[in-house]
Amino acid sequence: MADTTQEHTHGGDTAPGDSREELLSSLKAYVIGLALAIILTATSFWAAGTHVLWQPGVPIGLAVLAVAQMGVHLVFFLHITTGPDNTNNVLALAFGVLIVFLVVAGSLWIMANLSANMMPLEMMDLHHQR
Amino acid sequence: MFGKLSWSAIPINEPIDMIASGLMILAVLGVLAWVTVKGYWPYLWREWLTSVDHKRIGVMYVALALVMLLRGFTDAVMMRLQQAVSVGPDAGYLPPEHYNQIFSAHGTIMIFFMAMPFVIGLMNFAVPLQLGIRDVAFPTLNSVSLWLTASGILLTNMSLVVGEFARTGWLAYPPLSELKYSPGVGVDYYLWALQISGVGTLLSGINLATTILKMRAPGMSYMRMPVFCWTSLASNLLIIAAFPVLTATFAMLLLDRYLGMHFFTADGDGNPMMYVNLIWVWGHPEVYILILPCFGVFSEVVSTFSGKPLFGYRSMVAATMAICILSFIVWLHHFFTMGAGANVNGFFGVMTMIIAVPTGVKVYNWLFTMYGGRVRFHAPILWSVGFMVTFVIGGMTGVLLAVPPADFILHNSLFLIAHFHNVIIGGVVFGVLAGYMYWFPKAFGFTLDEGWGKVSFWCWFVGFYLAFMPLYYLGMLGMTRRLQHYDNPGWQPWLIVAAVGVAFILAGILALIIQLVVSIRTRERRRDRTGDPWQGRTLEWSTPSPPPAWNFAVLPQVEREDAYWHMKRRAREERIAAAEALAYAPIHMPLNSPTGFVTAFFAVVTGFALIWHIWWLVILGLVGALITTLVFAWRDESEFEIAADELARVDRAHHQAYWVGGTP
Amino acid sequence: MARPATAIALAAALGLMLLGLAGCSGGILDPQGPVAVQELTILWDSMGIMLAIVIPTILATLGVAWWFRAGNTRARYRPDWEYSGRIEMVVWAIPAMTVLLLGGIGWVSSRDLDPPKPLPADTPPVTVQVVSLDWKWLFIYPDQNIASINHLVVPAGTPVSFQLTSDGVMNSFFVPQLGSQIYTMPGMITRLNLQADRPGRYSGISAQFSGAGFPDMLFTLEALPRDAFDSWVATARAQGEALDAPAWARLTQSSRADRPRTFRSVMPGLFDALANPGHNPALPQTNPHWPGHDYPPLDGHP
Amino acid sequence: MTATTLGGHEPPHTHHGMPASASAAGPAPKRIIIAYGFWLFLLSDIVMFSAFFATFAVLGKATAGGPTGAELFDARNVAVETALLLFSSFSCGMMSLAMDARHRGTFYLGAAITFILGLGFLVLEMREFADMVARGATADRSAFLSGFFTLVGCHGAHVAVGLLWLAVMVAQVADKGWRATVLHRLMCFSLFWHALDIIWVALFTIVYLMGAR
Ligand code: HEA
Ligand code: HEA
Ligand code: CUA
Ligand SMILES: [Cu+2]
Repeated sequence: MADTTQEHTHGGDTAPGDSREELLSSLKAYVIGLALAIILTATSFWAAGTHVLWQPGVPIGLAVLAVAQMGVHLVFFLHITTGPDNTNNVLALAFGVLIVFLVVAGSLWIMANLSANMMPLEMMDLHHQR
Repeated sequence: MFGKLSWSAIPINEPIDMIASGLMILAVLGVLAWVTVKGYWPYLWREWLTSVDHKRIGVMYVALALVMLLRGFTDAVMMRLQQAVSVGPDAGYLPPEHYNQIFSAHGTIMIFFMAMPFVIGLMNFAVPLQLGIRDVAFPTLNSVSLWLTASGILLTNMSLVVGEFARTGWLAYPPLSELKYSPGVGVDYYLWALQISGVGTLLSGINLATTILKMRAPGMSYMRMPVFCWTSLASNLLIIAAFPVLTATFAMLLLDRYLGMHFFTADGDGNPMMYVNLIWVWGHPEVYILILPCFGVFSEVVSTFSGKPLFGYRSMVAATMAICILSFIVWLHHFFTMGAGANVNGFFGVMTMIIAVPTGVKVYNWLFTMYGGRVRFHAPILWSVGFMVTFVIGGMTGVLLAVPPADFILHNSLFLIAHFHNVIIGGVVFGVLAGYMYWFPKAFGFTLDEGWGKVSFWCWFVGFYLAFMPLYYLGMLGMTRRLQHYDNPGWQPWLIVAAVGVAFILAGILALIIQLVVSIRTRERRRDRTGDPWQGRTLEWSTPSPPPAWNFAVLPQVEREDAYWHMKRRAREERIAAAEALAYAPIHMPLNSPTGFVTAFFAVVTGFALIWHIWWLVILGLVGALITTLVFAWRDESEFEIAADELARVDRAHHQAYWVGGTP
Repeated sequence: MARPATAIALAAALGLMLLGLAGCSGGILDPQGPVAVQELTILWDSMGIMLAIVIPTILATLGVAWWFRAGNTRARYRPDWEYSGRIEMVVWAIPAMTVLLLGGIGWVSSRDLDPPKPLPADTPPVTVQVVSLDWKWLFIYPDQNIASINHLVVPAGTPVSFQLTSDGVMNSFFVPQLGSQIYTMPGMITRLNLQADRPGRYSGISAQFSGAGFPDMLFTLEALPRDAFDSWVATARAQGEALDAPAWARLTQSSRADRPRTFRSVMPGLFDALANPGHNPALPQTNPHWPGHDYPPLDGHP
Repeated sequence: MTATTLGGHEPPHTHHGMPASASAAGPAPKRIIIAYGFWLFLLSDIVMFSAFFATFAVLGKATAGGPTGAELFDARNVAVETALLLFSSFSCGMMSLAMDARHRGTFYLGAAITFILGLGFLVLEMREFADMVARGATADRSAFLSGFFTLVGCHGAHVAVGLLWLAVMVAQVADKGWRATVLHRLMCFSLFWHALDIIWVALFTIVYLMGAR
């Protein structure tokens, strides 16, 4: 159990969260990540509160900012990259993201469709005249 | 003090209930007494209850599943008998409140507590052996998973004695399952039992997926993995992706019931359709979680008994992964009739049908595996051929249900019941039984009786067709599911045929039990000394039967797929010499741990207390669970060493038996 | 050795199916309206397409297993034959082509037989509002201002436009001989269009389990010639109780196997209130709609 | 047949010295296995959250006449919460670096900062909840509020578990030092903590920013 440092040096594989760089450069990664995250968060809050933007576009913008920020966290904090030694981690992540997408998008599509079909009468007639 | 619990929770005045629960309690007490008298407790505790050996855990999963098969089957027999006689109002011997519990319990038990433990047990047993490694990734966690499943089973069966079970069908659609319409504890039993066992299943999925992705014998690249490992991987990925959705869905229903929230209620702006949507997000992948490992079993069995490699290995892998992903894009086919628009229905219908393509590829590849082979008709391959014939019919009716307008007239009819029993019995049950007969000698060191195995197969096979083909027709006559009684006397003859079919199945089950008893009694004769009774192709057959705790004294070096087959092709002498020359190094194996058992104990206590609203006991149970976790989280040493001498002795003995004494 | 018993079982199964077809009585096998006829046709067509490859598959499975049994010395053993690009192509292509065909049928028919889609007809449809209760069916005729329990009377040869909701739990409205079923759900309105071609009595059921009285949630759909329908309406208007608030309160009590009966009038807005209960404080608060879905303004078309 | 290793690859002593890459050289080292397993667990957790998110999105406007998001949410409070969690993610990163360097002092400091920031987050969230309840916006008021409290509360519960876990880990480092088992657990903890921050990003965007519109 003593030779723990050696555990880092296996050539083939990395664990999620492993940073392979030297200490200093990974410190740099954290700092860059933090800075980016702050910028993105601030932009999100500003966009949500301001009136200078075209309002219908704001949710889309917020979604993009959130996705970007998640990416920042993954790359700079969790050290998930596309390097060959990271393949398995990235594949698992891709699988997870795919499932999340299918579950959320599928549910929203289905539920929106169901509900649009089930509006009370007066509205429904109008709806179907269109 | 005791929440909702009082003496009236025990169904004294319901004779059938009382007899059933009385018998069950007697059986349990009997077993406990027998174990005590024989003084088996220390042995059981040491070797089984606290075991973290994946093989033992696999065996215990299968044992649980077999017991639950009996329980689920009892329910099935009661339903078939009821429907055989219940023509006309108030007919039959089961009142509605009882009948409704029975089909709900049957569905729940069969899916969650029979089929799931059975396939998880087989995967646990076989996957590490096939991968050429010594255990799964997280052995102690594996034990926790097992015992959490057992907790769910215990809670479900407790509902028979104390209180009631859900009367809502196995998926408990709201608003029927909301407090307003189901004020009793039945739905709570259902929810907590499944929440607890669901956590176990999820952990087990993570465990096995990690094992397959990160722990293979040297040289075993993905494309050299046995197909069973591939299908297990797909199945476990589906567990990881689907079970969290089930947990969330049930959590929301629980919050509705316990804290008066309004997720799925009819009032407070809740939306019951969301529950239906979410439960099928889990529910459809679930049926592939069950069937995929069985596809793997058939692949192993067909190839082994045909004496040929699996035909189209790469196609099989591609088809498996295609089914894995596709299964997440079809769930709406379970509610075509809930009123979605034509495009949504059409899209999900077409996606569903597409699954027939990879599944069909599998069927044809099994067929071509037999083609050019030398098919030895042992019991496992009988199940496999029986499966191929039966499953294509069930698959076909499934595809029929995927055509939305056809589903509009078949949904929830007995046609649907026939469809899924056709794929589940013809696919999952035949599959797990094939796996059971295939790997039994590996697990216990002696083969099962062939004759009784075949009798069992034929009874099941004929019984299945008799029991379920009439249901297809009844469905077309307009008979819907979950009917405690019916008015149409024209249906009765078919229902009687179905009941006769169940009698055949019963004979098949008896034959299974006889097979087990006979085989145990004659086990000395049927010892498998070579470790390779079927002329196997994959690495599990290279170990002695039963394998030592460490499986492989030295990890095998894999050079191609069907690893063991190719190893065996080399000269014997070379291997005996090799075994003598091998350098054995000591290895580390995980220590036994009571963590799983203790966790399960607290899970049952907490679950029971929650069901009956005994809040102080809830707190007690949770604190106990927390302490268990902390203690577990504090431990340091979880392994012990096995000396090289010991490894060498066992391993060389096996080599001798195989290459000198045995008859490979 | 695998063959005889398998063959017997299969023959028995097929025999059963055929026997059934010969004596078809009721159910979806005896369709009595345009929707049911089309749906049954789709069912048989799809089944036929699939049987065309499923039956050969079954036969081939049995044949191959039998011919290549270990005891057959005439069968050639090829222990290393594990791949053939040509065969792989064929085994992917056959199911793919079948699914392409079926998928096309599924897609087109799903649009064609969409339950809310009005049926083509010369006569304007009759509107019926369906409410599932514990455990009975209430049919409201908004244009005639009458209602009935467990007995649905419609004119034959005329399309019926259903609007369906539930007072409590989910059910599924289904008249097997007329086709398409659809769920009824609290606070929501589903829609369905059916037609009975000929006068007759057809049994109707709930196809979605709804609790203890579920097996008794039966109703009769009676299709009458137009004039008989009109006189039924007239009789219903003239007799029986009115469906007012007290009668409604009584109806919502659970009961089983209610005897069919009619109401001479219906309190205004009952159905809408059920489907959109915000309107009626006497009814439970529910709101079904796609939350956040903005209704089109009542006065204008966007 | 184990003897095939003859002449071929000969795995050395097994315990930690297992050969590196999973496919070519046999099972991956323990550290990798543990991290990977935990990674899969996190993915499953995120899938669970996705079901709550989907439900919240569907029920977001189902207020049953009760209070709406726009009336209830306080963007400033959320901004502070976000900042606390983000900085705690950063300090958790510092903690990992200290761990890699086997530098106890820095490690304790990082852990303490992480803990305090996390606790601050929780306190703010509790205050927000209490405030809403006081205004009659309880979880049983409407489907929207059920969805809100469940989704946000589930994240909060995760944070609470994380704090407990962190405390235990600090105690373990103090008691046991840099043992392999302790390092493995710390590695999982930091994955967990970063994942919670990722979920929070989705959460403040969908629930608070979009939900208040
Ligand atoms: C894995 C799933 C599974 C399995 C195997 C079965 C098996 C059977 N089912 Fe099941 N059934 C369901 C899942 C399953 N069912 C579900 C999900 C429902 C829906 C519930 C609902 O409506 O909510 C349902 C509903 C259902 C109904 C209700 C229909 C209705 O709604 O009207 C009926 C009616 O008879 C029925 C019958 C049977 C019969 C006769 C069997 C038989 O084939 C029984 C087979 C017996 C066994 C599988 C056990 C045999 C083996 C052993 C005992 C091993 C012993 C061996 C040793 C010791 C070595 N089922
Ligand atoms: C192990 C379980 C299992 C499996 C494997 C399947 C497999 C399939 N199922 Fe089934 N299904 C269930 C278990 C299962 N199902 C259960 C439990 C329910 C009901 C739950 C409830 O309501 O209680 C259900 C319900 C169900 C429905 C809902 C019906 C309704 O509620 O109205 C539908 C509809 O599309 C469906 C379709 C399919 C299809 C298309 C497949 C396909 O995967 C089948 C693919 C296989 C083949 C097609 C055969 C082999 C292929 C060939 C030989 C190639 C050539 C063939 C063709 C091209 C057609 N299933
Ligand atoms: Cu169901 Cu709208
Ligand atoms: Cu499905």
